[in-house]
Amino acid sequence: MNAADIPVLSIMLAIPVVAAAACLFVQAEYARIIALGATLANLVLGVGLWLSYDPAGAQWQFTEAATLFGPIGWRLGIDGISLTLIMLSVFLMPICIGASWTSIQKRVGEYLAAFLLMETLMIGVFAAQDLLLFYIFFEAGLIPMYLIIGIWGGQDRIYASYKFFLYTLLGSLVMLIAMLWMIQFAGTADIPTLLNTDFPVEAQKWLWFAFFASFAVKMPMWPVHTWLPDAHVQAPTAGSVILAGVLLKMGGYGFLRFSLPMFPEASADLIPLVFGLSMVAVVYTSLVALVQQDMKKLIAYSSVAHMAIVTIGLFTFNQQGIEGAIIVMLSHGLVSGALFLCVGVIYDRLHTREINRYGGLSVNMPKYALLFMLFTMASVGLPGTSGFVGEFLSLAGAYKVSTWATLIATTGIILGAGYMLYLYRRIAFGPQVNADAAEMADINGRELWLLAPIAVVVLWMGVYPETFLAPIRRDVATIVARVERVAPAGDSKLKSVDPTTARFRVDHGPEKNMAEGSH
Amino acid sequence: MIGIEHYLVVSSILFVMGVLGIFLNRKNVIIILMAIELILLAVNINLVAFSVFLGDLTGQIFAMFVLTVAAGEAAIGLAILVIYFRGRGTIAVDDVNRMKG
Amino acid sequence: MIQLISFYLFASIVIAAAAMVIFARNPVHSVLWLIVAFFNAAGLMVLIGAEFIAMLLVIVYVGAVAVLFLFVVMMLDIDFAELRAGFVKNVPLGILLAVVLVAELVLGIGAYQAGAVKLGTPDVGVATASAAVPNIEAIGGLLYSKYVFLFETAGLILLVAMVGAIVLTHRRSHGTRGQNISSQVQRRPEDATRNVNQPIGQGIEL
Amino acid sequence: MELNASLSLVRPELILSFSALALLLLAAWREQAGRLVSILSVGALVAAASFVFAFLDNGTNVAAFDGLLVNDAFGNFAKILVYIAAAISLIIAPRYLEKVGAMRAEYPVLILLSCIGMGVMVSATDLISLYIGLELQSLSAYVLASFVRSDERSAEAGLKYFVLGALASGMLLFGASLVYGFAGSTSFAAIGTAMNADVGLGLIFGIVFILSGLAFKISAAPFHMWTPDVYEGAPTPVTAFFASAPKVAAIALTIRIVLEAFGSQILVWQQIIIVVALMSIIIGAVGAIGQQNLKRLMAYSSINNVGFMLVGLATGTEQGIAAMLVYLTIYVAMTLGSFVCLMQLKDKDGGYREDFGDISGLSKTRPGLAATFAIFMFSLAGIPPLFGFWGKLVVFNAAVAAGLLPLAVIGIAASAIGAFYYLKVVKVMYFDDAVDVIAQSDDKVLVWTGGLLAAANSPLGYFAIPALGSWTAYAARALF
Amino acid sequence: MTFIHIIVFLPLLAALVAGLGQRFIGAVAAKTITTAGLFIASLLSWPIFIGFLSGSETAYVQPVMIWVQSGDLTFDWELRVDALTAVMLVVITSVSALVHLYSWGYMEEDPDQPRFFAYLSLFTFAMLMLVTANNLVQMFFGWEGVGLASYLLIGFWYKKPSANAAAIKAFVVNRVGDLGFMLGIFGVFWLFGTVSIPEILAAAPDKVGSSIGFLGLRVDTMSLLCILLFIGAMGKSAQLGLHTWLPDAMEGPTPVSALIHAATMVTAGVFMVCRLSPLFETSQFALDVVTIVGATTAIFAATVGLVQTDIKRVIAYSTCSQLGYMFFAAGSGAYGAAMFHLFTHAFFKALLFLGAGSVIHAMHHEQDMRYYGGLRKHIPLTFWAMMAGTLAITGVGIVGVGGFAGFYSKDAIIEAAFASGSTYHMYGFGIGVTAALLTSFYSWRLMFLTFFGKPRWAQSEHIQHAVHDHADHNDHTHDDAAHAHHGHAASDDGTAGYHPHESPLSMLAPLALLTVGAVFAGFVFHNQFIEAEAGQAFWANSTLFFNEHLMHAMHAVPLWVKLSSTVAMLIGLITAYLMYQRSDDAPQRLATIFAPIYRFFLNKWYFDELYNLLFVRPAFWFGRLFWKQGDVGIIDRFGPNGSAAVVSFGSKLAVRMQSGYLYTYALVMLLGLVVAVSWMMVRI
Repeated sequence: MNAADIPVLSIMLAIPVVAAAACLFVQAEYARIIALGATLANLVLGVGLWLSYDPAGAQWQFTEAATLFGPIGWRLGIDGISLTLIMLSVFLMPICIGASWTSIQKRVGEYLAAFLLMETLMIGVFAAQDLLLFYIFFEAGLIPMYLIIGIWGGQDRIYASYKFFLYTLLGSLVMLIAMLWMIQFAGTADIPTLLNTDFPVEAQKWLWFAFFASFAVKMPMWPVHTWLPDAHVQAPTAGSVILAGVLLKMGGYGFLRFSLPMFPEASADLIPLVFGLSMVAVVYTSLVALVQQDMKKLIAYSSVAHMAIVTIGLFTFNQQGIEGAIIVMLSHGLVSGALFLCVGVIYDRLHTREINRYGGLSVNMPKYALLFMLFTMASVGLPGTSGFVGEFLSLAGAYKVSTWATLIATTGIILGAGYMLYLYRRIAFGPQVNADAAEMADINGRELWLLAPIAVVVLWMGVYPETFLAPIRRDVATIVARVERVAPAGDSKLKSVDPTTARFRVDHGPEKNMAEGSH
Repeated sequence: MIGIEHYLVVSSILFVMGVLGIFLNRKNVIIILMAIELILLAVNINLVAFSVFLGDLTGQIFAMFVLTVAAGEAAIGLAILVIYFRGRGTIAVDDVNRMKG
Repeated sequence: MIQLISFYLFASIVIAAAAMVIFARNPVHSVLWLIVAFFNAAGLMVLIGAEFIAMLLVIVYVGAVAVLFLFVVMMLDIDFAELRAGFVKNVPLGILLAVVLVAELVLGIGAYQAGAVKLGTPDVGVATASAAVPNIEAIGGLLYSKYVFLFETAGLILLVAMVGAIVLTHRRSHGTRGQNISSQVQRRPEDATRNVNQPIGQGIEL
Repeated sequence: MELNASLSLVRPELILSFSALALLLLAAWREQAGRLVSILSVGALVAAASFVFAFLDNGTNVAAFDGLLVNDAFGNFAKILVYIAAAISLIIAPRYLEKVGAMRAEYPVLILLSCIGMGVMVSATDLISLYIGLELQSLSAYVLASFVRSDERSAEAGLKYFVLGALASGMLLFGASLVYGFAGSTSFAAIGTAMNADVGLGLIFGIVFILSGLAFKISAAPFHMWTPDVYEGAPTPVTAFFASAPKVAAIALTIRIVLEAFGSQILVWQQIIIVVALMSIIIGAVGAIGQQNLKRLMAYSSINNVGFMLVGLATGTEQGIAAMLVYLTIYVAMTLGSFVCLMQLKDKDGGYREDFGDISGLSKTRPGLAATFAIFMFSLAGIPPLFGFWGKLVVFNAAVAAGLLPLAVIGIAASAIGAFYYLKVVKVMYFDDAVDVIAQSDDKVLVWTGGLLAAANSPLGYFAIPALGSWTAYAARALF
Repeated sequence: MTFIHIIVFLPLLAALVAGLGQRFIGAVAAKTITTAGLFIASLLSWPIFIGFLSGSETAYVQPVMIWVQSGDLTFDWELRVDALTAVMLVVITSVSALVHLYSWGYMEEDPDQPRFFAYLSLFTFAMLMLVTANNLVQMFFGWEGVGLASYLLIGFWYKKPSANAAAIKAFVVNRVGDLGFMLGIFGVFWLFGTVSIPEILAAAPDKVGSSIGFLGLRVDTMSLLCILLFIGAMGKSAQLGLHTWLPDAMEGPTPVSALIHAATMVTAGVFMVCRLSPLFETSQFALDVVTIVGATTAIFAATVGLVQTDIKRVIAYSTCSQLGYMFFAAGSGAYGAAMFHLFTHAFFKALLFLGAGSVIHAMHHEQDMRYYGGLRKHIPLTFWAMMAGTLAITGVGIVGVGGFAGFYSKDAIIEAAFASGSTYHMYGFGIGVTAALLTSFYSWRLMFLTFFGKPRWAQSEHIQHAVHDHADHNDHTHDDAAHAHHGHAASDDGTAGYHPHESPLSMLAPLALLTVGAVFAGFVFHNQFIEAEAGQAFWANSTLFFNEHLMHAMHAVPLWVKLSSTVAMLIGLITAYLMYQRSDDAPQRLATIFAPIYRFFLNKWYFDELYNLLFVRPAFWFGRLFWKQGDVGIIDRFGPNGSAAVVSFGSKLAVRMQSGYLYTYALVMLLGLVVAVSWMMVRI
């Protein structure tokens, strides 16, 4: 059997399901091992997928097709963009399992089963090549997440879980109608075919809005972001990690996979909307993050700001912007996941998320402080970390479209530094005012093993992002080529020599004679 | 011969009176059952009138079935009324609201 | 002319009686008004030549249904004084709706003007009435040919009514004990008596 | 047509009729025959269904009794569904009825008789057969609703059901009389022909009256008012039956009369159906939110679901009807499953519980039951990957294909409201503190039935899509 | 692997080993590794520098690794070595090595020494990446990297709230500048399609005179790009407006101030302008802006420096002021002079800081000069080193003969400003001279207050603390554990019984080496940096635009111009002498007479207050507003909660409709029927 014939994606989808079923029926300690084993197995498969992915090969690789479900085609396949996001998912999953190893003590089997199902659904979203299959995976994620927040969440978990569920459900239902229309129009639900279908321009706009309703909520974009802080705050640590790490990326993936290539004209027309909302989001949520007293809420708001950079990057219609947006997604997946883990580490010890209850942790938790610092810096987009590459590329792309958007989005970098460092300062620096916080032990081996791999990847992505750019390059180029015909001209139009309107008069070139007047 | 429109007017009025009987009454369920009979009577007048004016017997067959069913309906309605009365000791329509909301 | 007078007589009595059915305070009166209404409706039917249905109406309704009503009214031990007809608070709305509905029906069907009602064209077939065959015979013929299945099904409906009425209202009387002859016959002494050889001084356990 | 030939086309009804009569005799002859009669009734239903099954993908429509009935794929599909639903209602009932002291042989017999009526309903092609079928079903249902005569709520349910049902029958009949008069015939085919011509208000009123009467039977808003009260009051197995089989029959009947008799007057009935569909979706969803009683909740849920099904009817297309039938099938599985779960809510003293407060924290004390129930709830909410999603999908797909985009958008947006109360059930079971009033289920039948239905609603159900798709397609094609 | 690889990456390696491996290798090993690494790097740097001086080296680029390739945007990790880099290499590695060494003594009692040394080395690495960058993004990497190191080092004593606040301020204010830098890079990329420095510089002249859209305006292309990039430089180099972080950065340990906030990082802005000088040359407007900002900063910082009492703050403002010099040199086109001043400034300012550190070390971390006095006798070696530094910064020298380092570089700047003939050259010249006067004044003021007169440290809390509380080291509330000496017998000579001791050798050796630099750097290197022919030859190996004509013109300025700075220096010296040596109350009297001006200077022109009012408080206010009123008050209220309320209202309505009464139900049915019938009537 040829290696290419093995249905890797189906196997990756199946492993967690089987493991989830097993988890339901065994004792907690075995369930943990099963879950960890399954996620690690998927990680191994994912790495294999990555290694055997040929960036120069066919656009869709590892394709599978079966007609088990009538009109819902079991068609799977990945391109580079999917590949990176699948890698993100399978990479974060074992970490999530590890993060819940001791902190979850009630209904462990069900908890792990929910997470394993999440994994299947996440991989499915990124691997589906059938519109309906995509939708099923996309939407199905609501159920396990609802349960995760609702059962293992914090005080206000019920409000948060409802908000999460209904917000995102409402958004995607409208998208479903649009999908059905598209399937009617194109006569197929095959995503690769749809990617090259030219929908009528007048229909594109409302199709675009229908998809936008779903992805904007998922992203989340201002002003439909308010579910996110609640969901994050109430979710258990690993839930926040998955939520921030992967679920939010589904919105960006959706824009990239559907909105841009399928409705290029509408996308181009609505750039002002997207940019406008994103600009508001960057400033607005950054300022809100600044005044938060709850660690998770702060990070949640920062996620909104970061995702706004993603939307700006995606709608630049150029290679840098889109590649940058993808890298921001990956980076944010890792970094915010890691930040939530960091919160989880101290939450497990003190059982509060209130920032003021901590302080001076650098003294008693130096290793923790170091890692936390690294992720803080990655979050503010320090060069050398993953955050920078993505933000830089997306903003560089954005400059080609709108200087205003670039300027405002770049202010997010200032504000980001403000709120993240302010957070770090209040937690890790300063005097140890709270005795119980001062007694907390430094991270143990398990926690180190959760955070260290992320740290490595964050730096790797910052220093040598080629690993991550190589697989997506061709696919982004395909999208860019697809939208090229409507690519915005941008507002920094160059006029070669225009002395009448030139704002600043230029007298001298470099060749000017400086000698005059010196005697 | 009297025009069909006369019959239709009579049956319409009878039908509406039957309906009125159902929801204007708040004291006695039996009246409601009788109102139902009025409705069916209206229907029968209609059917018979149409049947005759169409020169088609189907309407009368239909009316016969309606009669049959009406008899059965009355029996069952009264039976239910009886057990209701046994349980509650009243047949006031106002009291038939244990379940609501 | 006599037909017209009879029609108006019957029709107005039917409507008046129907009104009395609804508004009568005493349910017994209501039943009686119902009987009046049926009789006059039968009259209306006779007027246009549907004798069989008219008779059926009288026999089935007056003879069975109305009596059943009366029976139940009398059987239920209802305090008639309490049953003064009261009306719900939505009466104006209800009346308004009723008036609107009547108006619409009359207007819509075109029954407000003579000869304007446009009836459909009936199928020419087994059910076509012919002057040669009496009404009752024609109906009977149809009932036992084309409609035989539905006729039987209607029988099932009556069966349901019967079974339903029994299953709902039939009470097994717990106060009395029926005689089970076979068990009496089959009863043996050893089933009924017990020999006890009680040690002395320990009393008797009953 | 020869009588014999006609009779051979109504074999399922004949089987059921003779079974019902025989079982009635058996019940009269043997006391305490409830269970036995139940089992035999299920057998009768299975036998009837097996007769129908062979004709599922029969492409020919054969008229029986001079056009009173028809034997076609549509009717057969509906019959299968009705029989299966009725059989399940019978299977789950005995222990419950024994517990409330109402397990009598008349129960299965009435269900069988009701099934005959439903069989006539779904294959009726004449207003008279429609009426007879409907009444046979309804009268049985009235009796069943008040079957637990010792229970006041049951009697009240029966009374309300009866009075309003009779009113609805009256409306339907009045409409039927008008249609008869202005079309000149009671046969659907002839009415359909008459509808092609320039129709007057008389016929249109007829359509409106008939649709109103049918809307009552399928509990579509604003003719739904009886549903919550009757569902709450009737014994739970009976409610399960009401929510499944008669609904299937009434909807099939509605589809047939709308398409075969009123088909060409699409402008008239489509508007009504659209409004009724949206009202049902919204009222069902909104009304359900305020409920504390789970049976009432299921009643509103059924109103809500009927709204979704009517979206399929509103399209008036073959695809829409097929979608509706798919939805109907899935709905039957979902709703029966939910009732099976409800029937397992027995407290430690053996009393049946049906309030939200009683299932609080159920997932901790009865994880299996809670999980099963949750599957049905998510499925009813139409959340993928549960099978309920597929039903919504095909229905809205049909609406989109027919160009009814506003309907589709509003309908699907309202389904998010619907999701709210299904989530509430899950929330109460999973998120709230355990009250531990529900005892372990001692009824293996219920556990297994629930499990099987849950499996059907789980993603495993998707494997049934091809078969279901082709059957419903055949069924829908029979009407066009 | 070439020397340049080793120079750049050895500090990184050392930092990683020291930082992450400290638990395994111990503090001493960590310190040794980092210090040794820097000395090796320094030793390897000098040959490169000398090679360029002698003309034996030519510019080259060493690739390291690809970094980002995204469409037509490509930037890799590369090490560019040219004359400009070489100057920076020696400055960075030498000062850093000396600071490492110095820290052995200064940080002796700090428990976190490995961390400190790791940060220092990390900083050095980032700075080296900055100066070796061949593309703007790598420069930005270094730029932010030094920012990070600066943040970490300012906040090194993280228990001190003031240190944390200063660290955050430094980072955030720098980010404001980075905003401009980033926009500049984006603009450059948009315009030239590349971020490679040589390619940009080559392509820039073609765009002269063109205009470009920006924020809806239409502006001159090159001016826009230059100014955006310059905003970045302003942030890093603490120019007026974005300077507020620098004085606060003195919260960090003194070696940090010497390395980062005097010698290297803050000069990155100057370096950037020089690196991109051909680009700046395409826009006179930009150059004018650079001149004005630089000159204004020079005078502003000098005025504030006049009245500060914290020894480190005085030097910090001095740094700020000197950076202003460098900028207006660059703005005048004298990039060589700017780099020369950068070079000499590195030595004497590092010297001054380390000397101040030595004083502080001796004075038990008392930093207020009002509590110093007469230290000349106690710490003579430090005194002489500081004296050398002061002579260098004030530019002592004789025209035509020679002088200390600052004499060459500062005079060159003032002359260049005069000679440049640009629109604002006289502004620059006038300010240059005035600032020289002020520089002289505050530098000598510092010297007089610290080393001359009578001891005044009896009132110092730090000193009293050291004297009375020495028994209880561990409870020392001051976070700096580097205790020094403890006095014994109380006396009434103003010493409170405390007798400062000279610093250890590890601190004095760097002072000595830097003294050499401060004394001779100007004399030795001025030829290659600023003289027309030699300079042309030297700078030809770099991207620096060396304006040979200007350098010729500079020499031809009138004698009074050449003398003006010396005169200004002397006036400053004399005034300081009169005020702080001859009279006891002159400063107080002046302060009362010119109270408003005094307060204005003392409060640093109220920049902090203004920014607090304009940015910080509104940010929090808006944050709360958006959160409480926006998210909670509007979005949630009308969005999810609002819909929920509507739905639950609808639900209540529906439930109430469901009254349980038969007649209601019948009525509703009738209503439905009538509405439908009426609709049909109306419709048809």
